[in-house]
Amino acid sequence: MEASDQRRLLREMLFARRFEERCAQAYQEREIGGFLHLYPGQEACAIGVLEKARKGQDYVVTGYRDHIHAIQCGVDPRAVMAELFGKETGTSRGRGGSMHIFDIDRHFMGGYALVGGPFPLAIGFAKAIQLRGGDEIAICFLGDGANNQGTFHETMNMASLWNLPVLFVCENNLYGIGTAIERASSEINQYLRVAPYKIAASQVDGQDLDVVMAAAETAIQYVRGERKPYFLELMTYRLRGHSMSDSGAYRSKEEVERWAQRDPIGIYKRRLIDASVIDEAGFRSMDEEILQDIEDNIIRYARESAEPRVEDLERYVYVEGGPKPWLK
Amino acid sequence: MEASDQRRLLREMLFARRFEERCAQAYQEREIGGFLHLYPGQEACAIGVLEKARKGQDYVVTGYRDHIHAIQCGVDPRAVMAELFGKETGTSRGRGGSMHIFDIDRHFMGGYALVGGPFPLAIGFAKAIQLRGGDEIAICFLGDGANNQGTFHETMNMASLWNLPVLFVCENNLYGIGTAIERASSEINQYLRVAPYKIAASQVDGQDLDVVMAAAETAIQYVRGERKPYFLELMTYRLRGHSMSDSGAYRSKEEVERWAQRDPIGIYKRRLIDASVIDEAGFRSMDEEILQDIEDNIIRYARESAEPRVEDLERYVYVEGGPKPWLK
Amino acid sequence: MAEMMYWQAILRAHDEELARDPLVFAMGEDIGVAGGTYKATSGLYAKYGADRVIDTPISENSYTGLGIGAAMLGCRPIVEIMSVNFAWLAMDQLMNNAAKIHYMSGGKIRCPFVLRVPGGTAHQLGAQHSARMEKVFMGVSGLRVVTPATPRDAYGLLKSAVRCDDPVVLIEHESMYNLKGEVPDEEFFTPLEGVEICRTGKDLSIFAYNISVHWALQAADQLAKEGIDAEVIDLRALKPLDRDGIAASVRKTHRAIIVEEDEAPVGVGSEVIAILNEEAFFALDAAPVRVHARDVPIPYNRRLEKAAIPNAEEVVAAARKLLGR
Amino acid sequence: MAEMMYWQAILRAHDEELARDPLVFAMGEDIGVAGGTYKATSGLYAKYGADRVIDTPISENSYTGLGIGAAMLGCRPIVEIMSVNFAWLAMDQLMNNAAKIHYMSGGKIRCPFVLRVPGGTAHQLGAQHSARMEKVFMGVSGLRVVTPATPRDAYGLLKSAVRCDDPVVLIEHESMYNLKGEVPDEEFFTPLEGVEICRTGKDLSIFAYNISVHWALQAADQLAKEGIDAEVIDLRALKPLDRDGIAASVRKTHRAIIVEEDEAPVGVGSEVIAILNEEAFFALDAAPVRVHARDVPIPYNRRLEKAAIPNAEEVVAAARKLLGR
Ligand SMILES: Cc1ncc(C[n+]2csc(CCOP(=O)(O)OP(=O)(O)O)c2C)c(N)n1
Ligand SMILES: Cc1ncc(C[n+]2csc(CCOP(=O)(O)OP(=O)(O)O)c2C)c(N)n1
Ligand SMILES: [Mg+2]
Ligand SMILES: [Mg+2]
Repeated sequence: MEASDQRRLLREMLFARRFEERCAQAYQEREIGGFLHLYPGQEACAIGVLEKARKGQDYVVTGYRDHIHAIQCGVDPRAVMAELFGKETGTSRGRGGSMHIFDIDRHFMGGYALVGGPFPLAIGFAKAIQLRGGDEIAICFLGDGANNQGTFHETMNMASLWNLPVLFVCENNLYGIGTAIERASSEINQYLRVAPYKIAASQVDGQDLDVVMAAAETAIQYVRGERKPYFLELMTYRLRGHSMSDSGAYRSKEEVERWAQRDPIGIYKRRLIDASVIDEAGFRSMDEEILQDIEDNIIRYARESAEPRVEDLERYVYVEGGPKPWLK
Repeated sequence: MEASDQRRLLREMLFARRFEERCAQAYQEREIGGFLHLYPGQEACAIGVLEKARKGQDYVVTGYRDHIHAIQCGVDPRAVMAELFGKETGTSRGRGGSMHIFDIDRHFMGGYALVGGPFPLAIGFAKAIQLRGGDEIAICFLGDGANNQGTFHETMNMASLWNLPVLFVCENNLYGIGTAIERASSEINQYLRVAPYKIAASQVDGQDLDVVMAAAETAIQYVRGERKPYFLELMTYRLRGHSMSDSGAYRSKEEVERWAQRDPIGIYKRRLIDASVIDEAGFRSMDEEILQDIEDNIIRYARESAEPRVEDLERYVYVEGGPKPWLK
Repeated sequence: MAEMMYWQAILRAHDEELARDPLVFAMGEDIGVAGGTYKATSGLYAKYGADRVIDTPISENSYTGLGIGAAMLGCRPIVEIMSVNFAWLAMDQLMNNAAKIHYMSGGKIRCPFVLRVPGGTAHQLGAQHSARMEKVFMGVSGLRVVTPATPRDAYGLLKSAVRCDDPVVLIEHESMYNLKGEVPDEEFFTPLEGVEICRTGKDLSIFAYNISVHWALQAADQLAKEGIDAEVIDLRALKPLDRDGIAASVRKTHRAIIVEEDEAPVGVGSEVIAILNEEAFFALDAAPVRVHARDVPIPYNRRLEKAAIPNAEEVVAAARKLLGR
Repeated sequence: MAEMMYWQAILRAHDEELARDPLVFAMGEDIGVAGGTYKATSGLYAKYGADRVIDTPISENSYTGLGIGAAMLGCRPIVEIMSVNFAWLAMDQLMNNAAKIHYMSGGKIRCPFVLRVPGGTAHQLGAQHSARMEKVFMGVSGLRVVTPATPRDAYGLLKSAVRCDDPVVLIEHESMYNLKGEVPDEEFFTPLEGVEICRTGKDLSIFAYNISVHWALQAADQLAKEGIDAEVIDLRALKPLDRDGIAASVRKTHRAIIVEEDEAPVGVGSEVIAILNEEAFFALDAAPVRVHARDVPIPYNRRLEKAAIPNAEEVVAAARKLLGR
């Protein structure tokens, strides 16, 4: 891989981290409301997988922890932040909020609040692709907890039966809110759960960007080429609480500390420094640039954008000006 | 096994067959209404498994094809038939019908119409047993099609997580209504589908009563002793339509013919004849007795029983005279 | 103009739409090889193939969700759930996703998804197979809900639903698939909004939908013999409900009966009464009357079942009483 | 008499019932080790152990069904679904099984199952986390539905629900868990039937339930300052609904407002209006008025969200208009 690409990827991870941290601050300052689920610790997952996808072509869907997935699909971070600020310039015109980023132009098909809800949608995208005959694929990112939902089972079965081109990425961060995986799943290795559906599957370290990219490349090539589903489990960890209200009491400081040692940004940064692709100073200035960009462009844009008009409250329940063939 | 037990078992299977055939006739004569799902061809499943259960103690639940399971739990066949006739003397006072036989005294916890619905109930029974501390078990009989429902997955996971004493019996008759198993399940061997839940499982011939009994004995012993779930798949076939309205167009005559060769009653009868436990004449007179019994005792009882009173239409929505602690 | 059965009208709409647009597909349990429980998709599997006429596993929530996802990318899925009772399993995808995606994406994602489902009480199918769930679908913002009462509308509403850019739930009726009626030979579309006046009258308005339209019409015939001139209105589109159309009739007749196959609480009847109170209270000469099912899970026994569900005679009796006869 | 918060009242009821009866158990996502999203089960895991205070996988339909099955054998499960929106996933077990088992077994099987679920719109949680679903639960025969508006009732209704032999759905509210109120020190039980008159008055009746009771009471205070004497009625038991209690108030006041946090169609408001029409039509001096949410999926933006949901001021305005002031 080119050094410039490596630097770009490091920058994308760092941007993701800073973006999310800035969201947390805005939440505390009440510029963002609702539920806010942040991504720090898991950056290598979305960034690694989507690096190997065809951005803007493949269709991507995920849960409520969706900012970074959207941004990695090419969604304008300013529109994401504006959405969090509830503004008309937001990806969902301020109607969606953090859990519901959408960008049909970038083929980012949304964040969803109900655990397990995106599974069936993902095979719906794959079905549409299949009917249209293109070579895109659908990619569904979800957590470990989602795999206990009935939709997991039903979806895997149909994906396999009908050879649907869909990549399931399980970001296994070992918890569903405060419930540890071994207390919720009779099989903790999630990739083993798809064996009966005869879906190809693998499990890799989700903290190492290079490992994720390699696994994603294999997986995506398989789905795109074979037109069949694949299940990729990425072992990861969220370094912050589940959402902004999280006592943290369900896991030990030591455990969090141990995983902080495996921070994906730290791992990748060290690798690039060792390979002389970047140095500490370069990293610091990259960071400063990012922080500046977030503040000057993103936050400012979100803050200065207009709110939706209350008069528009009832728009978008139904499609405006949709076809009424009976009037012809 | 004692010859008398063998004869009894043969009689139970034959009774089951004749009972169901008589139901079909009563349906055609409009003495029975609604949906009617009959059991011919699958007799060795319910009869073999329940022979090894503690009848009246273990809790049994199943789907809509429930007459024989109920009867094998010790439910009075007259009350079952009366239920089908919609009579007040029926197991459910004529409110339930064919799909909803209940007998709490015999621990027959019901037939249910929604495919997959009984899975969670079964682990609920097991949970109750666990809390009370007895050594009963729960037994859930369902079809192959039911395993595609989300409740299958959710239930297996919890059964395993919490070591619930439940035996799942999958009567795999290769079809869900008119859809062949390979068109609905990505894995046609149903017992392989529970591997990720770490549930012990096996698959045996469901047409051979001795095979079923042996497998059931192992399975029940396991569940009762280990206080853990077990999944037993019985390969079987229904010789009649799914319900009384079934064109049969989805399967070939040859296929049905082939399975008719493996009729569980035929297999067992031949075995008993070979072992000189019974002879043709004995079998014929057994059959005649059964037919007579069904006509004279069961049909007559059902026919002569009173219908529910229309004035009682609104009874049983809520428990009558239930506790109202706020009145104290 | 040909006479055809309700199921044939549904089949014809499927066939025309499948032939027209390669992104239309049909999906449900036993709809393909077996041709559908009520034959409404028979022959389509052979004609359009397994990719577009799809037999599903028994996985209501997820194949509904699959349809919703495909609709978001511009497909026009027609998903059948075999009986409305099973739709309880699919409510998550339907209510949390289909009904909300357009709104919560700020209008940026469309979901032209069609759900067909037979509802209602048929012939002794018991409590778990006799649900009438119109009120559930029409209670939540975001869906459109229509209820064809005739072969004509079974055809015309399905055609309109497939072309509509919003999610549409079509509630058919298990007891109506063999109902016969005239259906025009040329292609046409039934409006997804507005009431349909089935019979004009001046003495009272009888509001009905789905199967109860037939009870209302029978009742009106009987009432006519007694010199009572009833207007019969098929609500047809339950969501959005045509407030003006409802009020207009009662401004003329001053009296209203609503006939619903469902148990009364928070049902179509209560909503029509609320609308009449809001729109035409002082036009009401008497309290509007609900003719409705008894508030019980539907019993198996035939007599009890019959007693639980309303019928034309109850409508006639209610009308007589309302008019003081 | 101690002052405590709504969540503390729920916790106390749990604790007492768990201590009393070994067949009572609590179950839900994150209710055990984590103590519950709103602390309503905090400390119980340590006290009663993992077998009776059960953290579940994210499998709403099946753990609801597990509770129902256990109830059929005499257990008294208290199942929590973390948010009413997720209850769409559990409707199959709830509606097809819990609501119908007693009836379809001819009264032979009991199902003393309790579901606790916070409903309502809280603080910008968006369309998939703001459902108000009272109408869904109360529309189907077989369940009991109650809505505690105060810590007192949060305690007393849960106590009664656990003792009740029928399935009971308790709809709490995400925005009320920190609400404070007096709760008697001695054990008591709130009726699962009948309305509660929160404030007597003679000029109009304001019907409310759950969080809208507080809007109604605030409105009544404001109206009192303007010389309007409002009666405020907490419907509290939505199923079965107290027809007599509802009618009695309006026979006295002749005017009615119903305040519901939900969108109007086929909702509590429409049902109360239908009941008033049926029971007290000629006692009505004016059309009853619904104060309700706008018919939209709830938007995230704070201003839009506020505009979508009713409040005390809207009740005041409606009352003024109703009384011609
Ligand atoms: C159907 C449903 N049930 C419960 C919840 C509440 N909830 C939100 S996130 C979550 C945990 C999900 O865990 P996981 O899938 O592992 O994702 P993670 O948050 O760890 O990324 C739960 C239970 C929900 N949003 N939807
Ligand atoms: C939730 C639900 N979906 C669909 C149906 C319609 N249905 C009734 S039986 C059946 C097939 C079930 O097949 P299987 O589980 O193999 O049982 P079998 O009838 O073969 O014994 C279907 C789809 C139903 N009753 N419930
Ligand atoms: Mg997780
Ligand atoms: Mg089968």
